[in-house]
Amino acid sequence: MSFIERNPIIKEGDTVILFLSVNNHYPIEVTKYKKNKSGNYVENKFQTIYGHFDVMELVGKKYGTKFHLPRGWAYVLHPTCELWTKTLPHRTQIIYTPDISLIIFGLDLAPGSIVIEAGTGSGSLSHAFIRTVYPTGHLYTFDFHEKRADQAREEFQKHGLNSWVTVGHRDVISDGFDVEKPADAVFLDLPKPWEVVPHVQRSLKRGGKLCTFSPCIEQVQKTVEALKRSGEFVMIKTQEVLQRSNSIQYRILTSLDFSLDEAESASGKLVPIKKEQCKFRTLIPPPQSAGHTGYITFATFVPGVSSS
Amino acid sequence: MSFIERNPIIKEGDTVILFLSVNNHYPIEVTKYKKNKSGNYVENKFQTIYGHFDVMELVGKKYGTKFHLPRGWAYVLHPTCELWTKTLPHRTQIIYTPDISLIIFGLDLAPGSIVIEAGTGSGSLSHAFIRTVYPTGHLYTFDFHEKRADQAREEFQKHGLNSWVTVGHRDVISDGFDVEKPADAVFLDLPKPWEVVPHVQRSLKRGGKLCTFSPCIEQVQKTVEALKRSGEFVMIKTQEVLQRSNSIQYRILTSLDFSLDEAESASGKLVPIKKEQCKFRTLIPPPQSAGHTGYITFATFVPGVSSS
Amino acid sequence: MASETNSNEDLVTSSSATAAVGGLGADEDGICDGKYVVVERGDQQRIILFKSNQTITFGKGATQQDILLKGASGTGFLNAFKASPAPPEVIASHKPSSNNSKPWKKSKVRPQNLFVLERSTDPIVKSINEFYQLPDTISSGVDNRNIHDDNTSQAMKKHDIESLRGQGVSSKEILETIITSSKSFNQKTEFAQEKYLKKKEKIYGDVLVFRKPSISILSDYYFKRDPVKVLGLRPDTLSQLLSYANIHAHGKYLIFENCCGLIVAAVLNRLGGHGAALHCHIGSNPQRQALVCMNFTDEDLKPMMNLDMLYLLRGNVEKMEVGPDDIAAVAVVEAESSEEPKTKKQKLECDAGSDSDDEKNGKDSYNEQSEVEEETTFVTSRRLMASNNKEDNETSVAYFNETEFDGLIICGKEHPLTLLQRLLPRLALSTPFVIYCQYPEPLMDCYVWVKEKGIGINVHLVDNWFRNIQVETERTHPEINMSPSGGYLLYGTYIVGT
Amino acid sequence: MASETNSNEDLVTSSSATAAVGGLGADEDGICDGKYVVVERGDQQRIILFKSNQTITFGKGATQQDILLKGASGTGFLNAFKASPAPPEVIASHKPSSNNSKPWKKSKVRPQNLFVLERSTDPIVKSINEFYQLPDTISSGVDNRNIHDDNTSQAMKKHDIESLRGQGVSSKEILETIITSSKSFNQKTEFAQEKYLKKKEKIYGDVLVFRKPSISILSDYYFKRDPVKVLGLRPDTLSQLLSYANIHAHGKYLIFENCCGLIVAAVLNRLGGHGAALHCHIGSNPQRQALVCMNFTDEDLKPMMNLDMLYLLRGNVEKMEVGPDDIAAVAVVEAESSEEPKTKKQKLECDAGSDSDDEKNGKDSYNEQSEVEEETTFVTSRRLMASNNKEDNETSVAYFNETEFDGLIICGKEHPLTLLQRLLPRLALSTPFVIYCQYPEPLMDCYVWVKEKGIGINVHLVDNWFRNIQVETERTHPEINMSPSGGYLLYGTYIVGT
Repeated sequence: MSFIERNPIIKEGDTVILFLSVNNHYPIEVTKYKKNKSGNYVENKFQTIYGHFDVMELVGKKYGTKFHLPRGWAYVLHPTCELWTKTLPHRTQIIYTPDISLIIFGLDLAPGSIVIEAGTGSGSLSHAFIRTVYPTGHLYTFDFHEKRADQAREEFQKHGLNSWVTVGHRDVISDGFDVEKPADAVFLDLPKPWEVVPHVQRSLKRGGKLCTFSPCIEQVQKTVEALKRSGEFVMIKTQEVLQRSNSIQYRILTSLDFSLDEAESASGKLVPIKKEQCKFRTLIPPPQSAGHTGYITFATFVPGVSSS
Repeated sequence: MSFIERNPIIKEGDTVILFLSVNNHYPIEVTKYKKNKSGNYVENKFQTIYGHFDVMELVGKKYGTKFHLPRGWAYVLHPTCELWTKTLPHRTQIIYTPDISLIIFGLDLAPGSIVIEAGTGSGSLSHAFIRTVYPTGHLYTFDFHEKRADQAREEFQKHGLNSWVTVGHRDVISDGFDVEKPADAVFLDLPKPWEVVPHVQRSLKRGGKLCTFSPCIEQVQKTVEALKRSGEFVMIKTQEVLQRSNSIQYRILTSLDFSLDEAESASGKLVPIKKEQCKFRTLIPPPQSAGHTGYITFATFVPGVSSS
Repeated sequence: MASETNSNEDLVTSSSATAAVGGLGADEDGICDGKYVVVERGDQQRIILFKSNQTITFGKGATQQDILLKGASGTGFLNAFKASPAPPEVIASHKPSSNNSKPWKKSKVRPQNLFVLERSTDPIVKSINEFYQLPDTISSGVDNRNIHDDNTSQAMKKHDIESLRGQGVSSKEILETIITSSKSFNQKTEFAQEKYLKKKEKIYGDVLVFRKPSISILSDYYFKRDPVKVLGLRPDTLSQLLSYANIHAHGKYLIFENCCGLIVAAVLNRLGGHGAALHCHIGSNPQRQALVCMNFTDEDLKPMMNLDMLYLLRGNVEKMEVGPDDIAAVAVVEAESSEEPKTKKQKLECDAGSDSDDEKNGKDSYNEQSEVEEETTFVTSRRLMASNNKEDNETSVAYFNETEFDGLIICGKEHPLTLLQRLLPRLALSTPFVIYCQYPEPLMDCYVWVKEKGIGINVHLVDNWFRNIQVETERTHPEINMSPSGGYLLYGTYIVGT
Repeated sequence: MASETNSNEDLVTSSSATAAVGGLGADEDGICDGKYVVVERGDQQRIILFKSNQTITFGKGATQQDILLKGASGTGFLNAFKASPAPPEVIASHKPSSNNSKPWKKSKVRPQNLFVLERSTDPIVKSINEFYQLPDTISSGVDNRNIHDDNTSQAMKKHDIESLRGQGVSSKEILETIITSSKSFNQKTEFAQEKYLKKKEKIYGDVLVFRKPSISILSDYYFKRDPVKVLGLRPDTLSQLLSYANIHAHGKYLIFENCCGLIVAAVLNRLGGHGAALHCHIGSNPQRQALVCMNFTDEDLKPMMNLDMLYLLRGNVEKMEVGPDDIAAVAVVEAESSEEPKTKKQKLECDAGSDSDDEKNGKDSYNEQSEVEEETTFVTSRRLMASNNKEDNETSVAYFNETEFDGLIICGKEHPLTLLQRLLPRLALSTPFVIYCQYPEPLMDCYVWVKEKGIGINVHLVDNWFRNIQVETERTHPEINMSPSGGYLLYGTYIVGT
């Protein structure tokens, strides 16, 4: 299966999103056996709040249909980058869809783009990069954490994306990227992106773009300073985006009626306040939402020796 | 007159807000004569888009009523700190009501509070300070720009607030505040607030609060660092508030009707799409609004030698 | 989160404490029985009615601390205290307050959980900071390349911690043990370490600071812990409400609120004993949960008057006579109005997907809420004053009818339009009105009415965006959680109609 | 703001230019006639159809520059050019393009305003930065204590500047003269000086950079200059729309839009020539103002198909026969649909006080809008392709009926509900739908319908907060203006109904 090339029917080897509710959905690998905690292979059963089931039962089901569980039901959904980002196993802090979207958009990526990413992390952004550059581009993604690189490589393979991605275990600060083709874009999610700027200069094509994602403003300050000092980056800009997921609800407010009819008024006695119900539909923001994820900085690479 | 002690009728010497529209209102000093650009006193006429009038005509009018102009009308409003902030003559960048409100609220000011402010600037915040500490507290406000200090002093006098404020021409970075009473609060709107921290330590009472307003994050970083280094400030927090002023509008969207009646359907011919109008009332945010004013930092002063 | 042995039941029946509140007195700025105080431990904050013979509880399970308050009694605010395991003689002598109507819950307060407060000899800043600083022995990893998330990196198990606690090991020592026993801690970046510390602090921190309640603290406290009770009114919105209503000493204000008494408290605070705050409400028991926490003096409370809206029904109220029957009518109204706001139950069939956030983020706050629920119930029943009676209301009605007010505030769970229609005409010309609502729609109704009548000018419907920023060396960034909505304000100036 | 002699009328009638767009060709990445290019001068940005024998105008009045584009022709993007006063021989030879149907407006292009472009020999970064740096001779005042605002601090008057300009003095020299003649400049703080420089740059800056149009540039450009035309769709919202719709090469997408063709352009860009984008619209002239600016090749445009919604009226459309009468019917529909969105006129009696902001901030953008208006009118009439005809529509209807689409996007000025009802069933199961609307209310209607039918899951109604941050040494802060609303998205996954 492939995250990108959709198939209407679930096959063995697919990754399926089991959707119980908005707060409750999981990626499931459709395999006969899975590794348990002790590293042994056991039958692949999946446990939900509505009971457990044999994962192989999913085979042959149609994506987007109901799947019956012992004490309820769920929907089986085809994976997308967005569903994956919401459900993937966290090996690191991950980047979420609002930031991912802005990064890919701001880098002007399209099929055919050559993209370099460091670090790979949990691969949340990598999936979206691959989807965008497919089928004629390529993602080179690096992580200095060997196990994470291995896990990501394995995931891309399972998700049918391996033709468009190369995963490297590499410390890009000391070793650079070592990608042969000049890249259209470099993305950095590293604690010290400014230390990688010289490598970025060697890897980007003229007019190519750099994007960095940093949670702290000091990181942004140092990165922007390094970019300016290099003398080869223009259109440097820093942005921040926060998404708010609202709910739609009805509200009923009591409306007080201060009028008295003649009899009441004439009686000279206290009467209770009449109340009416006033109902309206309204958009309710969540009680809490992301206040900050990271600063996204873009810069365009224009080397000193200009072409003509 | 006084900004605080309201009078229902306009008297000579009052400052009146002439309100033509939401975008169009002005403070007018009700005096027989005013200085013109050459410094000579001339008859006080006021020019509006609806024609000009003799300012003394305002005397005796009731606040909150219509005032007729040669080609239209306006409302005459009693000044408040909020209306003043929207209309005052800018001698510097000023602080607006959303920030003013948060500053006064966060400093826990109330009648009786002793407040120190530097610099005075255009006096936008000063007015609100005075309103809050009145009638038993006092504001000490300093500006290193002599003319600005003089102008502010004159304004407070005209606005009937002079009993609760002392304006000083002073460079607080080199000279400190020189206020005898220990202050409940110090507010700093200076380019380098961190340089004033030692003076603040000498001026605040135990448990008193410092607030700084700075547009740039570097100023905040240095200030917070200085506060921490001093070892005498706790509960240091930095906040940001942005207000959005929305309008209420109706919107009409066209709704397309894709149904065909039997005859139309049977005819096998193209017919125009039927359209319905769908009207609703909605809140429209402004096309642009403040993206940043300043960072507001609060800290509570607890000197090393603790009382018991 | 945490349960409190300084619990509601204890205090509801504690008539002596009630009396103490009335006569605040002695030490204006110190901690004493019968005063409300703010207790802070790290990020955790409580507002309690101080009683030196009771305990306050932080943490739960293995790390629960039941801290005897006695050590803080008589001291000033803003001092640091350390919680240390209670010595045997204190454990032996510690008994529940004699006023306690409920039997002592042995299952909850175990001897090893009992702590006493010791005034720190260090300055407060040092005491607080010390806790947050990493021991020098712990080095920061440059990055996290070698960390493996195999669930074995934390060697200390819950059981081990509990056992150390039982041996009387101090929190700080426990923390250091946790840190040094963590295989991955030394390899984490400083940023990650800091997050780790903050999390741990929540469980093991033991530096307590007492603060004097203020409007800004109360507003923040209620908004964070029980936003439903304060109708979603965020502190920055409250701050603007007070500005736009032009609240100042010697002003006379008309206030409709059922927002825990927070608005009335804020106005009284800004009046400083001068002026008038006529609190309109429904029923004879106005909300005062937040108000009582301010430890207001009689002088501070002087401007406060109360008025049951029942007395403002249109008709000949001025000369009405109230017979015994009417009391029943009032009682009916009151019973109705004391219903909980239905907001929680109003979630309907088309509750959108955003629930994910609700649930994810709501978990903590939900637990906190239930805690507050108890607290506030307790406060409600401990009235600052008695319910306002017929005479009070008649005085208030007379005052209402004869006064041209300097400002109007409406901040209630009812639809504001009819309230505005009833109250706005009592304003003096050229004075402000401010209406708060959690939703924009009712304010739009008010806006349209005001504009149709031509009795308001400079009318604005505003909302705010508000965020806290963490300023730390090399780690400055906005806080990762924020409240995306703080409610809406409609404000304007009352003018003569057209 | 600025008028352009490279104006609409010139190009509308320029049939040669139209032809050039068709066969983009020769230099894929260079500037040449018939290609859309982005021209930037400081903060100002324009998107124009490049014609080397025409001028582009920046500034107005004394500082107006009519810059001949010729110098940039044949060069690559991202080079810096300086505008220098045109030498006499250029002025003499400069005549309007022969295709120009309007007479040469002498009053607008005066010889002293004519400039030529010279490729800067310095690297682009140096050229741009140089302008923003303060001359070394100018010292920064420590603070502004001695500045007096007596209107005499700026000694250079408009008249003086115009006179210098007439003498052929360069912009940079003029700027330095302004700075040194300002009594207060040296006394201003660096922060104030920078603001001053930026303002001045807008008038006197003369470094031009040409960029290749991209979706992110176009989205930003339209949102800033004419948000009404793109229905208030902010770039960050568009970026998410593309994510949630799962746009990728080889996908087949159903799109209803009348948002300048921006959505179709963005989808085509992400398809890279592979897959299908069926653009549904009303009438035979789909909006393509933004689409044409992308300089798409035939290969890029291959996935695009068009469908007039008229053909999707329920009924037996599959086997209908269209007679000559029907063309008239289509024309009627088209005439209706080509009306301008009424948003500007819809402001009604209860337009709230926030107008203050509208007007204050809107001034610049209003002028800009009128400028764009002309531009886009021009673009509309220069069709990328001919109007889609009956055959096209019938092919599209067939494709519509036989295809299970991979995603649905609705982004139009019409109410989305009936569109959703008509289009959603064409999706394959487990694929996404995304609806954009400037207002939340219509999306709530859609949400309720989807939930009632039980055909959508994981449905969310989101909006974004977005801000740019200025990062400068010692002057880092969020930009002082922001767009407080970028519209709303409703997205979800289509599932089998219950």
